[in-house]
Amino acid sequence: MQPTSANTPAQSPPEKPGRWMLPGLGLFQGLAVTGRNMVQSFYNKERMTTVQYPEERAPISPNFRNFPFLVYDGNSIDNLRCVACSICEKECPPQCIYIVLERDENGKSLKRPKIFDIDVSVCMNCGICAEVCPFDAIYMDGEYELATDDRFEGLLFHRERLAKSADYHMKLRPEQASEVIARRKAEEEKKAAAAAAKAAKAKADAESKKAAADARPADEKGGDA
Amino acid sequence: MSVDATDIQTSIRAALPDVEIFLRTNPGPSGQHSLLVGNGDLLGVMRFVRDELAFDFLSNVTGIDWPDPAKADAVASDGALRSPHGFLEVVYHLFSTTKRTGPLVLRARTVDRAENCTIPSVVSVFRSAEFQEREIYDLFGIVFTGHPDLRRILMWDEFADHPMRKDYVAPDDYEYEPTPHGEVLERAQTHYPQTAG
Amino acid sequence: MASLLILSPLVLLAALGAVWMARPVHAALLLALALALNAVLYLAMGADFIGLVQFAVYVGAVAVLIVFSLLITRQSDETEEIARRPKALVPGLLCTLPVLAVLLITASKVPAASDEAPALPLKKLGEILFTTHAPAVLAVAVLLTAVLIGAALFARETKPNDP
Amino acid sequence: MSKDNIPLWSPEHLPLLPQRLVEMILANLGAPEWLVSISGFMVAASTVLAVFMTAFALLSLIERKTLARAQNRIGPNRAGWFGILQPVADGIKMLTKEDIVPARAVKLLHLLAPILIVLPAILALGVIPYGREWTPVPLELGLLFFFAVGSMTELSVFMAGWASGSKFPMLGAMRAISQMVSYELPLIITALGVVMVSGTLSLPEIVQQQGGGFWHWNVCTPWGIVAGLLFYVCTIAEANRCPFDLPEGESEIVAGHMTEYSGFKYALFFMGEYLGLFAIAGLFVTLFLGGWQAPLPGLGLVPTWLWFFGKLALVIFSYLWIRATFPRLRIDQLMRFAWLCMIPMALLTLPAAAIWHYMGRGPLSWMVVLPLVLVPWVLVAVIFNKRLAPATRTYRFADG
Amino acid sequence: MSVEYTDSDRLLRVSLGPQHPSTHGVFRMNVELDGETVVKLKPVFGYLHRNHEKIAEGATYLSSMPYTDRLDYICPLTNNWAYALAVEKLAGIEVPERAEYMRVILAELTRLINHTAFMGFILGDMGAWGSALMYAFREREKILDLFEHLTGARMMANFMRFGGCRNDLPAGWREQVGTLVEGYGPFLDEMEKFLVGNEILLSRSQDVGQLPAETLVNGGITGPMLRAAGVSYDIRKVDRYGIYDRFEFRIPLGEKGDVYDRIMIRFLEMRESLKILRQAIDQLPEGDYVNPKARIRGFKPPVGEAYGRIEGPKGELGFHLISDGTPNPYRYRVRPPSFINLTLLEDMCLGLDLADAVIILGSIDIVLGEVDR
Repeated sequence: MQPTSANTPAQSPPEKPGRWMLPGLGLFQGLAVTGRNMVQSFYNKERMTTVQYPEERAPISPNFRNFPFLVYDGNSIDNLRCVACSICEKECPPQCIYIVLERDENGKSLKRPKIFDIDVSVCMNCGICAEVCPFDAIYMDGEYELATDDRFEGLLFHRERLAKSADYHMKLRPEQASEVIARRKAEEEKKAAAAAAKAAKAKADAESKKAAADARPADEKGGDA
Repeated sequence: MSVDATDIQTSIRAALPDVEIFLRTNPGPSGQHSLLVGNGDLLGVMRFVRDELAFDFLSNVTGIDWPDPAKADAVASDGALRSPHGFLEVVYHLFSTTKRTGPLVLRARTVDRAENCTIPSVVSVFRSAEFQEREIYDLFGIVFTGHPDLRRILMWDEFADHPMRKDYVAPDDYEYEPTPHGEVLERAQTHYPQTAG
Repeated sequence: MASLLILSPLVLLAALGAVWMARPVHAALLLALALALNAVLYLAMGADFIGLVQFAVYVGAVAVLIVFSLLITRQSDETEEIARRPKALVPGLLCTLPVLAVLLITASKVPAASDEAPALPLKKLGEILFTTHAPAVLAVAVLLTAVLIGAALFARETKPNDP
Repeated sequence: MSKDNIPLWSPEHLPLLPQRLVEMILANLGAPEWLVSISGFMVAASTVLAVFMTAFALLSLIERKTLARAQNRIGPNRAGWFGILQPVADGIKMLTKEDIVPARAVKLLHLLAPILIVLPAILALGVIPYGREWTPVPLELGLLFFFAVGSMTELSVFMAGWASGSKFPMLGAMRAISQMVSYELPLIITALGVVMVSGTLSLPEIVQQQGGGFWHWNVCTPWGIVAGLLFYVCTIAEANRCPFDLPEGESEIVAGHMTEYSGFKYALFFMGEYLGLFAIAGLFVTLFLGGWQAPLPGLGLVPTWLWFFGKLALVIFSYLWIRATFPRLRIDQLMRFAWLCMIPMALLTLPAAAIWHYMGRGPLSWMVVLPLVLVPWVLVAVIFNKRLAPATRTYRFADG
Repeated sequence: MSVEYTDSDRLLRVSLGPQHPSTHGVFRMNVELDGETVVKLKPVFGYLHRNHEKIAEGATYLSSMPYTDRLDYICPLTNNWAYALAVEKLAGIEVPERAEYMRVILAELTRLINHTAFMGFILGDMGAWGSALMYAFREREKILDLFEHLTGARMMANFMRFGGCRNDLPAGWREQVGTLVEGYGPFLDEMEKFLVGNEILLSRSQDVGQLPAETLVNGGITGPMLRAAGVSYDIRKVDRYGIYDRFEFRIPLGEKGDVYDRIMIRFLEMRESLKILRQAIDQLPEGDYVNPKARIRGFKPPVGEAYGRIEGPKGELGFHLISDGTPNPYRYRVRPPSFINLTLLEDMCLGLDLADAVIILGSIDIVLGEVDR
């Protein structure tokens, strides 16, 4: 289909098409604009947007994301939510997370990260780790004053530096945190209910087996424990 | 709106009698089938497509490296396996600004990946290919015969290798990173022994 | 008298430097210095108007145009310039000596310069210029405009493939 | 003017105070006559220098703050109370910055150029009458001295451009010289108008004749309006300020002839530029805005030099305002504007001034001269607009 | 008009960039000047080349989404949308209504940012350094705050996912966009008073860098530069991708295609974007913001090839993806509008002044992240 260029000669932006303008007029319009800005920058808050940084601070929006942080329930660091499944290490685009799973002496995993490093000089705070983490263990922080003079160790955040409490998360992003807490509580109940149901079923089998065992007590001593 | 590759192929065959042009169906849901054109009549097809079929806008020229041809035929195949060894390929996406028709996809392949990987340059028909062909020459190593000014465009002139090829080995003189892991860690440790262990 | 003794050797030195320098830009700048010192000489003798006009016209305009033309044209290399200099010394002297002689003879005939220069107020100078010497001023004006137009035409032709 | 019967502390003679104090002290100490006059001159010169150095420091701060305000920023306010110490900070920075001289540079000329840019500016400042009593050097040929010294800056710009040895300064020097040469013509021609009307070259005399209220100023005469406007535009071009700041068009040739300078030499260039700005703006105020004359006759109380510096501040504020607004002209447009529009218009003001003078300067002469001056402007506006000045365009819209 | 010079030693070889105030990033032009007129102009790229396509081949589809923010870092959201569109075409994923509306709103806001910043840059190149740029950036800050409120980052949004967006609109965001759009009209009028009639700008930008429409189309020029020469080719109207066919807006067309037309076309496009934004905000439906069936982890598109493109603020931004069924793309090609719009840079600058060459480069509106990839 041919482009239906309507060819409606709309008026050129501000004034009638090709209006004859006194040569100097455009220059004075420009001067008028700068003049108005010069005068209004003294009283019009709309125009004067600069903020004197160290004294005043511009408010950051609620879901501003800077570097990630690990969430731990309660108040001690050792009940981190993170189980060192290292999904985030695989998904992280610049590969700046480094996790080593903690194993006890005979090699059984303790579902806890012994080392959890994030190289903050490489991280581009894209938020993919927080998105893919199935255990709500890692979220994006809002703190942005992190300047250090040490280029290597200063920018390598270890587990202690990264871990922050759940109520810090609640304070930082109320609706996201409350939603996470609600979801986790729901999962707890579901798990508890499932456990209870399993326990009940196990008890029910035990009784039925016991009943069966009572039914034939004579022929076998053991009976299940 | 999208273009029906088959009738384009028939119209090209009608106009240019002994042209090597084969339909390549695209298994994916996008439905953008392509036409593989022999190197010999690439320029003829391009000129025909531009002048008669009004595809006056060559939007995109992509270089692809196919070390094993099976993968290439999986992506755009007509069933028969065409070439026994790996090759380099260039895909052209053409559009028509007057008829507003969708991408006509043409493909051109080099003979092999080592010595004679040359494809005739279409700059004489479409000026928009000039920089894109230079980039493909720079990153893939396809020599475009007839290009007015074939030099490296992104890498510096003394750079020897072609980085976008699949068998390209990146130099490993990384600046030391505090959290190297995986093969990055091993390579970093070969450079910085004190960090090993 | 003291200023004459200090300034005139400086003017001579600057003029010699302007002639002797190999690099054209140095020569041009030394020429400008010579003209400036000449203007200072006039001022020292009390002829303010002539001194300032000399400074404005020569240093302000002539020297700048010479230097500007140097800036635009591509300098040829100085080496063969230096090579030619000693050979040029003999013909140079041959030309300057008679002129110098004439200069000295006329200077000796002139009566001892009286101390104060004839004070000529500016207004009278203006009147004389435009009453008694009016035709001369008009002739010079016509000549200057003709030269200006000629220069403009010359400049136009050298620009290649002009529409 | 006998010095003894004028009270020492009168506001009118405040600027002369240091000079008269030194002379009085030395005379009491019985120093020889030539020593007293020499030291008097030295102190007078240093007061002028002190005044304009502080003005230069203030202007560098005020320029940045006004530009900032025009761009909705606040401008420097960290150094000192409201950024007052910013010029001091800049000065120290300039002094401590390393002074890099490029290898291919001609050392002597490279060093001489900044000095020869500041020199004429200071000489020119000595000639301008700042107050009824205060003219540092009341020369009888003041205006001619001003232009003679002013025309030397082109030479130093060339030295800076050529001696730096690299390409951008060369381009910058070419542009600067061609611009200054072609804008000096209309500058001098319009100044001639004032000289013709006031009959003298001495600046205090010119200001004297513009006394008694602003309607006596040269700008409020039919030919004066046009000459004043042209002179104002030429001052912008002469001081290399926006929209004529081609020589250091930073978006094209980095910093023009100043590219290869750093450290204190770079500061000298800026000092030369700003002092040149004060000098040329001062001349504009002297010739057209009635120098130190009060706008209304009855204002005898206010010291006259306050009027001069007030008008100077207004003119320089207008430069800053223009700098915040206008883009830059291209070099050939600049040349065409100078030769095709400025010089013919400037030449036209001379006959207009003559007719105005010989028709008795009354309302009759107004009616004769005004059309004579304004008609060519209208003609140029119409011609320029039709042929050269482009109009805004219409744009069609397509839906498909 | 070609200018040949026999004695080449009269020419002044100048290299503009990579450190140069007006090359919009690390871009270098080797220019040969005869006096002020440009005789030869060879652009040099590669200073910001980080081989984004090789990184994408080694990474999964999702993890190269944040890298697309860094292609044309002035309009990250349109880059995201182009990539998401290409992947959706590759894998055949539908996008729910609400997500389509959110994408249109974000794309038009990005177009506003880009064209407003362009006004500041072009005046900076012409010499009015600072004023127009600061007004433009003052308005740009308001839009960036909206992005930060929605996506979490001012510029590096990383907001589109395959099949929709990353999260839903926070409360009150829609009203804030409404107020912004209302306030933008008066700002544009003030900007026009500053730009349109200004004689110096008119004389500097008219009849500069003008090429006939056929050469532009043949040279692969797209976006406002093409429409300034009168060719009515806007991919929002041609491909009708997303839901652009539901909105009523027009395409401004110039007639000469010089720098002045390019500036004015971008102005008129901003007014059209405001029209689209008003309609999109009114019709924004409720519903889920992402296709529930879309997978974030372990996303493996079927074998195949796809070329998806959108009308970015700088021109046609396209992604050519080839998938071999594994989570990593086999070939990931970006069709960068800034890079290809530079093809005809030399043809536009020949015979003009150095000052014009700087403005012509400014009028092409390149961003080096996209040129060098």
